[in-house]
Amino acid sequence: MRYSTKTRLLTGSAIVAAGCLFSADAIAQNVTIGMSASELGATAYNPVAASNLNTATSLIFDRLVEQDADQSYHPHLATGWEETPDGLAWTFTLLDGVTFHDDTPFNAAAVQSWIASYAGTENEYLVEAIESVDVVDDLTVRFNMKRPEPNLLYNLASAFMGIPSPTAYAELGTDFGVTSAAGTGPYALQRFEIGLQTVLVRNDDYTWGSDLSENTGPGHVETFTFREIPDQSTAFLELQTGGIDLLLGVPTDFLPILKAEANIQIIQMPGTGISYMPINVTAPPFDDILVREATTMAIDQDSIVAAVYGGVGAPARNFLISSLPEANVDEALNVTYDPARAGELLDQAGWTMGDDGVREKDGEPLAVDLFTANSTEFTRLTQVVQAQLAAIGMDAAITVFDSSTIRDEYKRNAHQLAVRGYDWNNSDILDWFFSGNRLGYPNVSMWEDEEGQRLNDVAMTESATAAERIANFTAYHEYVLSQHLFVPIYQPTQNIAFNSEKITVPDPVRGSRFRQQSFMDIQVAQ
Amino acid sequence: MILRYTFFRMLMLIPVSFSISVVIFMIVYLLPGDPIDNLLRVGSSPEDRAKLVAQYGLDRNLVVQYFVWIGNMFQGEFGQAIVLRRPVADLVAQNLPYSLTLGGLAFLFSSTVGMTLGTISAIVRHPVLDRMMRAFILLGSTVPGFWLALLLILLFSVKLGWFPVSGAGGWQSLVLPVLTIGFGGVALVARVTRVALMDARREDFVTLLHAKGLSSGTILFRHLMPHALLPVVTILALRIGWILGGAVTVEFVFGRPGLGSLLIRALGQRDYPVVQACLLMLALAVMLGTLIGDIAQAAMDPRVREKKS
Amino acid sequence: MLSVRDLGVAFGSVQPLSGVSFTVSPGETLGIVGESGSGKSLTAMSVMGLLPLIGGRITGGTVEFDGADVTKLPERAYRKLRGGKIGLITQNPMTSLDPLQKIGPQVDDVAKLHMGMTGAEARARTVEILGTLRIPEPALICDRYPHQMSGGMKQRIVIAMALAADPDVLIADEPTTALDVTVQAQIIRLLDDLVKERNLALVLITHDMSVVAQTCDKIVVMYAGRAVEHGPVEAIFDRPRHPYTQALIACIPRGLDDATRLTGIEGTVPTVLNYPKGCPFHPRCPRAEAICAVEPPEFSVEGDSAAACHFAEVAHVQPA
Amino acid sequence: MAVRSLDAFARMSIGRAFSSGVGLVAGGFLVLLVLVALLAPWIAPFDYAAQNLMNANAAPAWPHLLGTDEFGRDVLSRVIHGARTSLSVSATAIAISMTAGMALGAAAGYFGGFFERAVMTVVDLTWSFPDILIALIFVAIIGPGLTSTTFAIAIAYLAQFTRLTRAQIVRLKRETFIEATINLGAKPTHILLRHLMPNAIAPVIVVGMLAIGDGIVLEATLGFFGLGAQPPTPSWGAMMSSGTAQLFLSPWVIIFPGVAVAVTVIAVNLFGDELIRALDIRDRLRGA
Repeated sequence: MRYSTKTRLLTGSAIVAAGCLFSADAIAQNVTIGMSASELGATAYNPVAASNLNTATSLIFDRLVEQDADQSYHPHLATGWEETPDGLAWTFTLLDGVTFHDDTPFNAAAVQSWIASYAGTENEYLVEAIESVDVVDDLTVRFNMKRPEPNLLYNLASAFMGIPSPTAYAELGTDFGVTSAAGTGPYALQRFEIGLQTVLVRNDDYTWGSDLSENTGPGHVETFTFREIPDQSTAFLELQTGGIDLLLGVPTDFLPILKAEANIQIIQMPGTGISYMPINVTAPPFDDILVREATTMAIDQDSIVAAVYGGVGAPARNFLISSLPEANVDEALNVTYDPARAGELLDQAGWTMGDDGVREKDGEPLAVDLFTANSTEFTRLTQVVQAQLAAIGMDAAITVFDSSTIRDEYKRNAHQLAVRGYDWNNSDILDWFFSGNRLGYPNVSMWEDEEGQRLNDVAMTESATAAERIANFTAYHEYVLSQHLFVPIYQPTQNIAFNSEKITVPDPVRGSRFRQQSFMDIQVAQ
Repeated sequence: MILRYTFFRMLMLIPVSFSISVVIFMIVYLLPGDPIDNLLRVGSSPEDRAKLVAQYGLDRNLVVQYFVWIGNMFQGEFGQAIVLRRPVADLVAQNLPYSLTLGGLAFLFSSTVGMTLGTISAIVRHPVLDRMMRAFILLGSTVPGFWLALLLILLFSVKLGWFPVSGAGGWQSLVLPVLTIGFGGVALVARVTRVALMDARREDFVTLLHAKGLSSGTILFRHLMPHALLPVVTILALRIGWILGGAVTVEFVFGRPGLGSLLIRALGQRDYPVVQACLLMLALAVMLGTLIGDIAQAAMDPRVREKKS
Repeated sequence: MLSVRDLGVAFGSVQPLSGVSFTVSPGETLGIVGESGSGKSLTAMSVMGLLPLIGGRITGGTVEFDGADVTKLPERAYRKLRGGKIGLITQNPMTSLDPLQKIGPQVDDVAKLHMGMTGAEARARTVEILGTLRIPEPALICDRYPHQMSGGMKQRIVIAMALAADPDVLIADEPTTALDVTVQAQIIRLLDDLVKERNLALVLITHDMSVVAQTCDKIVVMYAGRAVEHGPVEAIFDRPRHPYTQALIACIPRGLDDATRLTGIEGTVPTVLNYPKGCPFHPRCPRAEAICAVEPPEFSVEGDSAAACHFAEVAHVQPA
Repeated sequence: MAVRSLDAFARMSIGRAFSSGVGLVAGGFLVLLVLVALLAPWIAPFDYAAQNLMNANAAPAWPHLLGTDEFGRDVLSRVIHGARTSLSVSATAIAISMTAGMALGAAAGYFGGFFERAVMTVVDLTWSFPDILIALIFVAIIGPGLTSTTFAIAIAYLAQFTRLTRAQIVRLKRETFIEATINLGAKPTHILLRHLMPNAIAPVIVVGMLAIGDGIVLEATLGFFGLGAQPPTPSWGAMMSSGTAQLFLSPWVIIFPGVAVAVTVIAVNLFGDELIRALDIRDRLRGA
């Protein structure tokens, strides 16, 4: 009697103690992430159909292959792959024992129906070169190609090629990724409040992490809450005051302050995009290539990097991030700051300096419109650009639009100059922004050129090998540069800041972006 | 009596709701830009466009569109958000609780605190207190809401670290938004209560109440308060819609979800069905507010009951 | 019963009332007359102890009720007097009742408060009093709101409230001014009857000399915050000695022709802020001499009446 | 006190409003502010648009008395020029709103009938919506910028003036001297312009004066949303739109324009209150 009472007591206290531990853990085991401004506003966790995906997507879905920061490809759900010498067939072997969150198996059939589901979607271009998919056996698939596609692995590693459960995808239809989602990733979608937050809960069955993570088993952290904070500076304050534990995409100008905080650590990764100023070639005075060239010389990239971004990041000299081989163009074509030469060119074009510091031609002042979108960090940069344009005698009037209206303005061809940016680490971005098929938006430069289109087609569809593709895109890139269609300004870094009292984050970060592979290694600090 | 009044008052809502719905429907057509453009894949053909336009019924005659729309609204069918690609009802359902919580708390806060302060300042005639009260009322009705919000963040979040900077998690995140909206509300309600009480006090019948030998307390609570409440209730009722819609600034600064921020977002994206639904909800709140205010007035004031029914 | 002696009232540094004295006994009606602004209503408020309500205070003199000075009475004790021993009837019946409450409860209050009655008892009493005031269907009236009733009816309700606790003194401040002529007469007759039936002491404040002549036993004439003449009503009307009293009497219409009423006194009543020095009436007085502008006149007593005029001795010789 | 003409209104009320202590201080401040706004280019110590990125976010100190913003621009100069934007936008907007509102309200009040009901239904509708919401929708319709901000503010307050004017006209129409004029067969325009409007105008002008304060706040809020003045034009609201982080980096960028708005609006309100007192029209303002 006595003995059993004692045991009960002991057990009771153990339960109490465990309860305390558990609840303390439960609080600690949630890590809150602030999304970066560029990834706000995703409407669905649907890699196949959505045009906007955020970092949380990479935790819900795995990809066949992963790309590291050095552009090398690593196996993930595909353990290996082989391309035929003519480039017309790719064979992938798949990882065994992988299941989706809805407990259906991941296998060759799943891959087959997944690729097919891209037909008719915004992201169809990713699989456009694939003619058909054969199921060789349960864990082997073969992609039969229409043409060689050296960019296939890049596409497969992109966020838009996360693999959803075919069963759930068919069942949920347009609700997939909205009400619920199923992938094979280390975390499952628990709750998605659009525009507000996404809660992910750990997939305890997960044992198939890629070799980009230390941890290939279930994640260390129980739940991740991804918050969408529209105002970057609010997000910054949230990190400082402990409202979030990790902030993806810290605005560069906040870095010095965060660096001074003892409990905040910063990870800087190479950027995957540039900020630039497209020039509308159809809008006078920019139909004159001399004026365009002068404009490209008006922007002082180095001082912008130094003063606006505190020396973080790099000046942009052409349209591609410098880690891409296609960014190595003829040095003469790279854009550099040269206000004197800009002045000469403008004089040559007939725009002479007026008394009030604004150039004139036939009594008309050199006054132009400079657009930007309000939901981004560009308003600040735009004002500096405005001041620098003023220095060469160009009077630019800023209008700040919401992102939807500014797109309408582009489509209406109502713009002259704009400050914007993109985030893409592949040279096919040139096609996106300069193809004559997409005038207005995204071809904000409104550039339609026979030679350009020819070079574009060659680069996009006629490259048989990676080397050929590089050469073709470099040629296209150089031609684009020679036409002075835009002014490259800045290559930002990806800045990730976290609260080191709350969590530990892998160092160095692998992969081209801070996503699944890095989240796998995040731990709650003791 | 009061039922009769309510019935007639509600009858009057029919033409008003009709004009509101027409105005809201028209606003959307005045908006520049086109949600279909947002939906279209880059490089789509005009045929793709026409298909989408037809899918959303935007190719029909405006009057037909209006009646289809209003018919759907009556069935609680808000339609599908074009850009956000989900049922508008879901979006409203997701955002409305946030609006109601914030609005409700701000409403409670401003009415209770405002009426208390107003009453105190009307009965305690202390020159210093009076001056402080007037200064507070002046500040409350003039300081821009967003600026107050920023200052509160600076003090309570950044310097003191008491409340979160933004978001909508837990009661802590409600404190500063409620204070921000409440501050103006408290000032307004306090001012109206104060003026109403002081006006009521000057009424002739109050002399007679004193002459009957009633105590000041009885007079205040049984006779003056009901009089003071008449204008206060009107103001409070009007504020229901005002708080819900006017919260947009506060929602913006604190990064909170809600009807206001949903509306702003949808305006930006030209998401017609969402804009219409949000405006309709807000208009509904405004109408409900005035309705409640009028009925409350009628319940409290026999003169109103008779004049209008 | 009620005796006011040398009453003075101030608002801040302004002294709108000084040196007012009068006495009323049960069954007696005292009239206080004067143009508006002469301090009649203020006198009523002072007696009711309601000066603090309008920001004033008593600066001198006494208000004796049943032989005890009540000016120093604490508010709680004063409340027992108000409505209990002294009833007040105010000027404007249209605004004298709380528009948000039914008639019944407003009258019931008084009996509940001062006679310790329960709700039902008080209602019974209310109905009874309304009945004695010749209000038809008193039980139904109790469920009405003030705005549903005529002015005369409302004034009867106000009188009922004043009578509900069987007071000894009734102060009626211009009870008929806001009513039309026929109703005026009814109300005055009603008050007159009440004084006789209930042995009330009535203080009737009015600007209407003809009302005073009909109903009052005694009279106090006020001008610019002072009593200028007082005495039995017959004496005053027979031989008014103060020029102001004479002028007031001269203004009484001598027929039904309303136009005669318009023959008023020249000039205007001085406001509190510019009370003249000396005799306050001298700027308007047909008989003023140098001394009047310098020296305030003393009361000159003659029989039961007294007049504050330097020339009171000779004044009554002049034809009215 | 009945105001029989606009002249009398101007003569009596303005002078009287200034004559009280509070009125003098508030009115004096406003006069000063208008002068500052008018003379901004000569008073401002620096060019409001001149950037100096090497001296960004500098704390208040000589020569930048109120510090510099994220572009190294002088905050004091921007506040001074901002007064220009804020005051002119608000005053223009209210002038438009008042004129349109008086016309609508007078017509509705004078002619009555279906026209009145139609106008008042729409007016009551907008009146019960928050001003910021109306302005935001309007700016969404015609796009951002100072012109659209001006019209947005004008629209947001139109209801207020229409209601007030109509209430005045309806009240005046019942007065005997107007009835007499109408009975004498005067033309409606004559009655409206010669008899009704001059008598109705005083409360409308006072409310307009107060509404300028509201207009400044609304302009600031739209500016804060980034929808008002476009860079580099300074307006008090737009100066604060750089976001909450400025609170941490350089709070003066947010605090000083906000103080400018608050103090100005307080002065407008105090002076307006004095005007109401001087004109003794509090009761006439209540009805509307």
